[in-house]
Amino acid sequence: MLKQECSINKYFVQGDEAIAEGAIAAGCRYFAGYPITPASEISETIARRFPEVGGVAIQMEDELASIHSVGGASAAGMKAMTVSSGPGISLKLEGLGWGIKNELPYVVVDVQRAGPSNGVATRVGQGDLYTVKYGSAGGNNSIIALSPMNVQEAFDLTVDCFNLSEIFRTPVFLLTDETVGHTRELLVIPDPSELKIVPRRKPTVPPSEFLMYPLNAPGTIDHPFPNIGEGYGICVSPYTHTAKGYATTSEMDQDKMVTHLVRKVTDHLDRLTRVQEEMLDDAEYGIIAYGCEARPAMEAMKKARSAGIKVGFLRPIIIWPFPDEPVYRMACKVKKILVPELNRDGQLSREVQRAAKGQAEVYHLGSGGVETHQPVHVYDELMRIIQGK
Amino acid sequence: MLKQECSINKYFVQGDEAIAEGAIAAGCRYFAGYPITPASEISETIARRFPEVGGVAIQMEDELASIHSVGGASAAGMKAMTVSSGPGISLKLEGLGWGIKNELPYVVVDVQRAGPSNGVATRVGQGDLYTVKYGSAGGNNSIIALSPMNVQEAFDLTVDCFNLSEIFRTPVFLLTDETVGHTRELLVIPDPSELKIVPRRKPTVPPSEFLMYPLNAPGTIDHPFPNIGEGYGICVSPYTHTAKGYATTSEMDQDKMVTHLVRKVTDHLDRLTRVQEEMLDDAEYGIIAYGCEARPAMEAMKKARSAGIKVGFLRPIIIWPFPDEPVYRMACKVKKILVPELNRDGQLSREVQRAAKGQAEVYHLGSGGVETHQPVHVYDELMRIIQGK
Amino acid sequence: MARTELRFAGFGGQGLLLAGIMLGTAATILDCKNAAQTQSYGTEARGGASQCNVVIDDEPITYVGVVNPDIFVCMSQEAYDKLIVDVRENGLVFYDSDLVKIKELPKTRQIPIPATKSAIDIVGRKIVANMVILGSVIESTGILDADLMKMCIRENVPKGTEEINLKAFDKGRELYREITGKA
Amino acid sequence: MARTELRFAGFGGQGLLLAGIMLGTAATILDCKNAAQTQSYGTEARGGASQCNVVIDDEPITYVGVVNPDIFVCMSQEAYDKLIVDVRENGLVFYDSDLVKIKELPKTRQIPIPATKSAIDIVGRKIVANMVILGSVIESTGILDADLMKMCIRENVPKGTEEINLKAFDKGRELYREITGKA
Amino acid sequence: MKNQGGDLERTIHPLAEKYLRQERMPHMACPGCGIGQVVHSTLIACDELALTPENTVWVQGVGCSSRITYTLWKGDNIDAHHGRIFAVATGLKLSRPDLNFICFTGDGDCMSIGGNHFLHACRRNLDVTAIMFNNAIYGMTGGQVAPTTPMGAMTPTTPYGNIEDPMDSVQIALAAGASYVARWRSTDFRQIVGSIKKGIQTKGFSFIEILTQCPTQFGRYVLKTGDPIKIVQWYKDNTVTLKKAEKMTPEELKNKMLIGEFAHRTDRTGVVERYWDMIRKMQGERT
Amino acid sequence: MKNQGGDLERTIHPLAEKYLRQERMPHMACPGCGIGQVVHSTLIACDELALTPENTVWVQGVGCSSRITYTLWKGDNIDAHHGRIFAVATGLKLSRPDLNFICFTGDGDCMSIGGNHFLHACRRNLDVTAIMFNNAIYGMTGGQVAPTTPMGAMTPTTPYGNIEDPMDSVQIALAAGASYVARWRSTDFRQIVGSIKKGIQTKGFSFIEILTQCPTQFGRYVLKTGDPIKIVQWYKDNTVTLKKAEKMTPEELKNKMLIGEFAHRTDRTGVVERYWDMIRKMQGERT
Amino acid sequence: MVIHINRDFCKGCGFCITFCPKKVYERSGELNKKGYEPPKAARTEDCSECGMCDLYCPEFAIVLEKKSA
Amino acid sequence: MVIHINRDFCKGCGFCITFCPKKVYERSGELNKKGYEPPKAARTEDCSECGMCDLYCPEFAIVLEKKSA
Ligand SMILES: Cc1ncc(C[n+]2csc(CCOP(=O)(O)OP(=O)(O)O)c2C)c(N)n1
Ligand SMILES: Cc1ncc(C[n+]2csc(CCOP(=O)(O)OP(=O)(O)O)c2C)c(N)n1
Ligand code: SF4
Ligand code: SF4
Ligand code: SF4
Ligand code: SF4
Repeated sequence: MLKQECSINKYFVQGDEAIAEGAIAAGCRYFAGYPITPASEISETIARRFPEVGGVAIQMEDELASIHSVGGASAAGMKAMTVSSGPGISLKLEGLGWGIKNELPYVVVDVQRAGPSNGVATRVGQGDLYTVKYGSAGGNNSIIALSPMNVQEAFDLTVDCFNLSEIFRTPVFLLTDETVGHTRELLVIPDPSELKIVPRRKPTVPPSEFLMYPLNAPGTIDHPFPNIGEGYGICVSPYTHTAKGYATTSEMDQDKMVTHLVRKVTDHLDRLTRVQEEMLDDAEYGIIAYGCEARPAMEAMKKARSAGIKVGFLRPIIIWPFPDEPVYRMACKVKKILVPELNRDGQLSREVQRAAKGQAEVYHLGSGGVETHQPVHVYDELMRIIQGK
Repeated sequence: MLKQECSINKYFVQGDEAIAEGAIAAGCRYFAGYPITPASEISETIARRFPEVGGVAIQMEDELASIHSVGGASAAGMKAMTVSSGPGISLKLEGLGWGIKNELPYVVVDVQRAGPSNGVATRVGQGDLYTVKYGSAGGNNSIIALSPMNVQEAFDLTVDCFNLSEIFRTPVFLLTDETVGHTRELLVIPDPSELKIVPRRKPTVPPSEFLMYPLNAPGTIDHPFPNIGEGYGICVSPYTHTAKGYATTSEMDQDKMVTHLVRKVTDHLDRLTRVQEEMLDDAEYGIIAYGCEARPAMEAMKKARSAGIKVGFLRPIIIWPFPDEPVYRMACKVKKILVPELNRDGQLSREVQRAAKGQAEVYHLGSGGVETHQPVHVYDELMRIIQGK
Repeated sequence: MARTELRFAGFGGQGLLLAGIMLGTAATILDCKNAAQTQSYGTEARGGASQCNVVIDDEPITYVGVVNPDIFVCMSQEAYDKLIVDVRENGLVFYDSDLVKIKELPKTRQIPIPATKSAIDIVGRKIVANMVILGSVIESTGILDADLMKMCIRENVPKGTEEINLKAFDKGRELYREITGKA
Repeated sequence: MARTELRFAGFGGQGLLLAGIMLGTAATILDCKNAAQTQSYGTEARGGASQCNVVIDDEPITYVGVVNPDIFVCMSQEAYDKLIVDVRENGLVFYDSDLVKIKELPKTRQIPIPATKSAIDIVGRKIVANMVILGSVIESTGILDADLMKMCIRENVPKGTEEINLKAFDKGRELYREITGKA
Repeated sequence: MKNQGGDLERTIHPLAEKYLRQERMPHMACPGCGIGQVVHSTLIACDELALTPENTVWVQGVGCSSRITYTLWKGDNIDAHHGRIFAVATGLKLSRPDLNFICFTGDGDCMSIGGNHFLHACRRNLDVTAIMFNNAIYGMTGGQVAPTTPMGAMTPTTPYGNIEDPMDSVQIALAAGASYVARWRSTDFRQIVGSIKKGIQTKGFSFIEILTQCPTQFGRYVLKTGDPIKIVQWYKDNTVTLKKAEKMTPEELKNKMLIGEFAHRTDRTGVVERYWDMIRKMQGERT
Repeated sequence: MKNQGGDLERTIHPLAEKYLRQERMPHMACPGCGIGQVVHSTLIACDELALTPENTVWVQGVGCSSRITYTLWKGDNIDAHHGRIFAVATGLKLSRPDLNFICFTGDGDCMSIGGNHFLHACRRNLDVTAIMFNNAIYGMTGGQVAPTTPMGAMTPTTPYGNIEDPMDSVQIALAAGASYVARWRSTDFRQIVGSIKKGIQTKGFSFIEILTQCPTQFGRYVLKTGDPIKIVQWYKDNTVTLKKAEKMTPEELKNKMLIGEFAHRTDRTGVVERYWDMIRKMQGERT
Repeated sequence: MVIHINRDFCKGCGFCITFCPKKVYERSGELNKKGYEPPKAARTEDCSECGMCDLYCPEFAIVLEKKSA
Repeated sequence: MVIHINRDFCKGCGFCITFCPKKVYERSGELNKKGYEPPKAARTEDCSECGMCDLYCPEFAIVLEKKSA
């Protein structure tokens, strides 16, 4: 990051650096990573900045270790984060399950690159939409994922990720991509007093009255997580647990636990729906895109509008839980929806197709990545589907 | 497996044992595993049987190692398999990406148990539907997955998995579950002469004319995979490759490669659609289920039919690629579709919802697993949705 | 024969799982019936509760689970206390009379079989109590011909233990006849 | 100022990335414009082709990519050969005249700047060639006030190298004026 | 002298009362399993050091040892995924350097799936006390071969005999840089207590391997006996103390397992101290 | 004597012509990187043993070494995911015991993410030849700290100095049971050729660590110079042969890296031979 | 020494019987609820208070109470 | 000895110049297409045929041709 004296709190930095700063602003004080392009700049920024703010940053032996150490740190009371991309994200999925099941608040950043496998390691892709939600085996999850489209959002949404992770007591993803991560733009870091930061909830009742997991009221959020070493006897494990955290194999206990995990999210969709909607009022056609693809998509929309075609745009900012409602509303309004995205198997478009419930035709505009779509590509495809070719 | 003298080729065995025998019958001669409930019985059966048939069975240090060693064996010309469950499946996803990208034929068995995390390790769940398809980061995949509902199918579909993996040159999943894996039923092993076995395709052209990857004709199947040590100079790597297998970072090459990977499957849906359909002709309501849940679902259908209610049933046998067409056809016919499954986040029902395109209302009947649904549960829920309560 | 559901329950180590597997094996392979056997794996490394379910039917079996057994074979108090409620009306309960104290249940026939004790008495090996109680079940229910069952036992027990297992099995049949007075 | 797209291309190690970042930094932080900088990361560990793109606009920038640059700064033959086709009609090309042989291009203004040679001549350090050529760009285009740019350079180069960098920058401005005859 | 029978069945052991959650007792181990014995020795060590459930956390992996010790401890219990115990412990200890962490792991957990984290915990000299239960087999999953299983042993996954050499985890710990390294049998009660105390007091990684009898799996498959007493005897017959070993020939030592204290370094700190020293230094510099 | 200039620019090196794919040349290493030198020595060893592209497979991990060697070899090239090289090699070698496998890995690939597979390849004594390029840093990803980076070194992820002790991979290989273990500098050409030849000829796991100069990352960040010649000199100054070390005091040896041949066991076979022996025995028994 | 045996915790491993140097314990012939056979302390008068039985018992089932206490 | 230098392969590391015991090589002052400076073999007559330059060159850029050949 370049030094700035002339202009306080303004930085011309990469998305990756903004994420690191967002984490610091959100109170993150434990970081474990393993180098991988294009996420390494986050680790490097944090390695430099954390000791200044009293945080612990460690490069672990691999991704399995990083995410589990972050889980450990979270259980020990720290706000914690890990980052990766591509194969490194695959390697974090096992550990993620431990975080989900134990309701550990922490943040995982996925700077998506072109896959599968190592793919084109240095270049952009969008192939992890389902990976972050469903990759950790066993399902029954409550994944929340946010996706920024520019540097400022990379900062802002990182802060939000931490806040949501505390409120919902669950790992939260920042699902970004190489383009956002590596682009340099202006970042304005707000004054700490302007930032809403959700601290770790601590129990207000004595240990004897405290239950680790609010399984008797499934879907409860804002449930406290006690500090270790204070007599609460916290219980964290890989096993299906009772409200106390004891291992159980009963069908009823399992169902209670997973119902809670799922309902934590589904009961609070009001707090977990965030989309950007543009020019939908009179739209006859729609574009839906997220992350780096949102920007050429919006450019295409503008171009179509100036050609007199009524095109609207929707961008999931909180992408998991998926904004079923807004997408359905859009589908009811428009005839056709174009979904540009950087994969060839159509991930976002599958979700849109599901949420649209047949109300509009959904078209996938794919690419293997490496570059984002150019606005003209999106525009041309839009014209093609409008003309029904 | 109990010895049988009185009755040749008939065995009263677990689904897990049937899978092991299916692998042997299909020509699998390399196996690498890591113990995990409820898949260990497959490893144990194979450990006993492989040396008898000249196969290599090894217990590796972990799941990462098992799947990568299976990938290595596949590249070396062997039909190969690995098995796991729960967190072990999460750990295999990284390696899976290497298999997908390099078009390595091998089989991965997922004996699903109740998750997330270790969950109830010894008991059934169905939480990995999306994990097997999307878990490996990067997308652009061509995952094929088959799901048996009884012991005989566990054998038969394992053979099919191997055949499909050779035809499509890709890792194929047998997506089964603890109930199928641990239930003992009659297994009849057909005579080898009755089994159709697809051998590894070998090139018929000299090395100078051979291309490792058929990227110039995206979607090509039945492409040969040369032996190592025979002068073909085979090239396998984590990087996006050209047709020769050389690493490349060009946008065009990346797009060519992933387009091929995706089209391998989407161009051949005729060969990859396999469903069981029951009493759909006059059906007004439908049930869709897979794996162990199919059996109580069918029982519920029978009960409804005998109560005079026109209920039909559909079961994806090849579950990836998802049978969009048959499900859409069913949706066009019936008013409501019930989807019983052993998770609380609604995985199969999401897919059904997507494929139904709003033509029928889709209802999720979830549970955390441990036990399958009882027929009466499915029946009662069916009545409830029919009556619109 | 219509669908019959059996449940064997007790401690790990009593061989009830093996008894269920034998039954299923004999039914399918020797008697050309359909059968499905399932079991519940406990969490405790060893020794805890053990349960084995078998469904036998002339028709193909759709649902393999046992919800309300027709026949309940019970060899521990814990299992009895927990599982007796599930037994179908007019179901049949075989219990090890030295290990289990039963409750009054008007609509259920409960047959005491001193399986463990008899096993010790007859062949000096507690471990064949499973064959004793299996003998009683076979004798009583007619789900399977006893000779077929014996053929299956002979084939499937460890070499050298055939005779004591068969002896135990026959003892069970005898006990059933004695106890129920069906000689 | 309308959206302006710049592309800097050459070898790794020539400092073109830094030049682009400086430009973006100055534009956004000192000049309150909008700017976005992107780069292409090569595969070769080091030394290979290097490219840096900058978009500057008074309006908020939606699309950050550069497809057809208005200004193309080119410091290697490879980059020239590969990327010259992308330059927008009537675009401006600044090339290091000792490293790049240009083609005739009627609709493009191509300005030779002996950046590397001048850097060696003036301060004896090839490494500041980036500042020379940046000086020329700033001088020619008016996308940014040269003094703001210099303020930014002073702030952002390693301590102790401020003077040589600024000297190189000024040399670039001078060269531009000399070459184009704008004195 | 009274022999208490039925009337005092609920008698509570004083150490268990002090440190263990009564509602989690009796624990889940099989009859005669050595894990309970080592838990006992651990509690003696805690008692002698006057540790409390507040200043000490139990950390587990996955396997019998972990399943048995998890939520026994009255204080905090953090049970990691299989093999990830030292990764989790790294996060715990770096976050809370003021607490003691006692880690219970199995030979498979530590040396098979967890081998890499173990290596790096040793290298970083992470300041926790690790107790590895080596039963030379996979107990919890049903007796499959472990990287510590003797050559030739028959297990469900090596039905024709194990063809791999066992790993010597003590040697690995030494090579990778652990500060304290010892190996005992589960019935070496006083030695174990001593080692655990030293382990807790030593700054850096302490690795204590316990050869633990497993009647259910190792006994059944490898030694062909389920009798815990015979298995304890087998360990007595097949182990040699470091001291005795000095006077034995390589021939005599063949197939013997060495027990004793292999390293006790006090000259090296680890990553936890060094990190927080760095932070303190930097924070000091800034104020 | 002629000094060929422009006219013979396309001169092809005879070893490269014999073994390397010309269309993949020049390789991708940075100027002065040691990897190219070791590839050169490897080819000499192959040549002296008369290996062919048909009977020898190159296997790689992920990192500079792998990126540079992948598809250079005229024969088969199997490049594994980062860290998984020995897992992949296990599948390859067990499937094709008749072929030679030369594995190129980096210090991060082998000792960080791949540490566990490395441990178990040593333990199983897997019959492949492993060449580990130790540049003491993460080259490909931009110079981050590696488990082999010296204490105190500044890297992008240790901007205030590395606080972790480096891992001695030779010691790990020895403790875990590799048959052949050696360490050299990339400029010890004849020794490397000798070790690779022994490695290929030794049944069991052969581990050859090469201290490889990396001007771009290790040079830049740790030694603060990008000059390959200075870095080669630094390695000459900071290494001591095993022989010389015998006569040196611990004080003199401090911070020196030992080079030489550490183990050459011929008394132990490995998992590959043993497995196929078992199969042959069983197949024999059946016929 | 008073020897308390927690019959419900005992798993009948027999360690106390075998490893008590004074042979204080012997088999009881009775099973507990879980089907295990706890020992009986048949010869407490021979007890030398070495505490071995307590240490050996994996189940915390043997509680020794010093007479003085 | 004939010394061939593959100018396009050379990356200008300077190993040949430094490590040739006979100082046969020196800087050429010319850059190749990639911007690297290959050496020139200025004093081939001093060459002792030790082959060090070949071994040291990481790029297979130096090809030595024995005179006899
Ligand atoms: C990722 C993963 N793989 C496999 C398992 C299954 N598993 C549970 S415990 C265990 C090994 C147990 O061996 P060990 O660590 O030696 O402990 P023990 O049970 O013998 O005490 C395995 C393989 C798992 N829980 N998670
Ligand atoms: C799973 C995974 N994590 C991280 C990376 C990124 N990565 C590529 S190479 C590398 C390390 C390189 O270090 P080393 O193995 O020492 O090789 P070098 O490049 O230094 O030769 C890393 C972390 C990756 N490709 N895959
Ligand atoms: S299986 Fe073995 S290690 Fe596990 S509890 Fe039982 S005896 Fe102990
Ligand atoms: S970064 Fe280092 S190791 Fe990698 S190619 Fe360059 S010099 Fe060699
Ligand atoms: S040592 Fe303990 S568990 Fe074993 S028999 Fe004696 S009292 Fe029972
Ligand atoms: S050693 Fe090779 S690469 Fe280096 S300067 Fe000499 S010829 Fe060029």
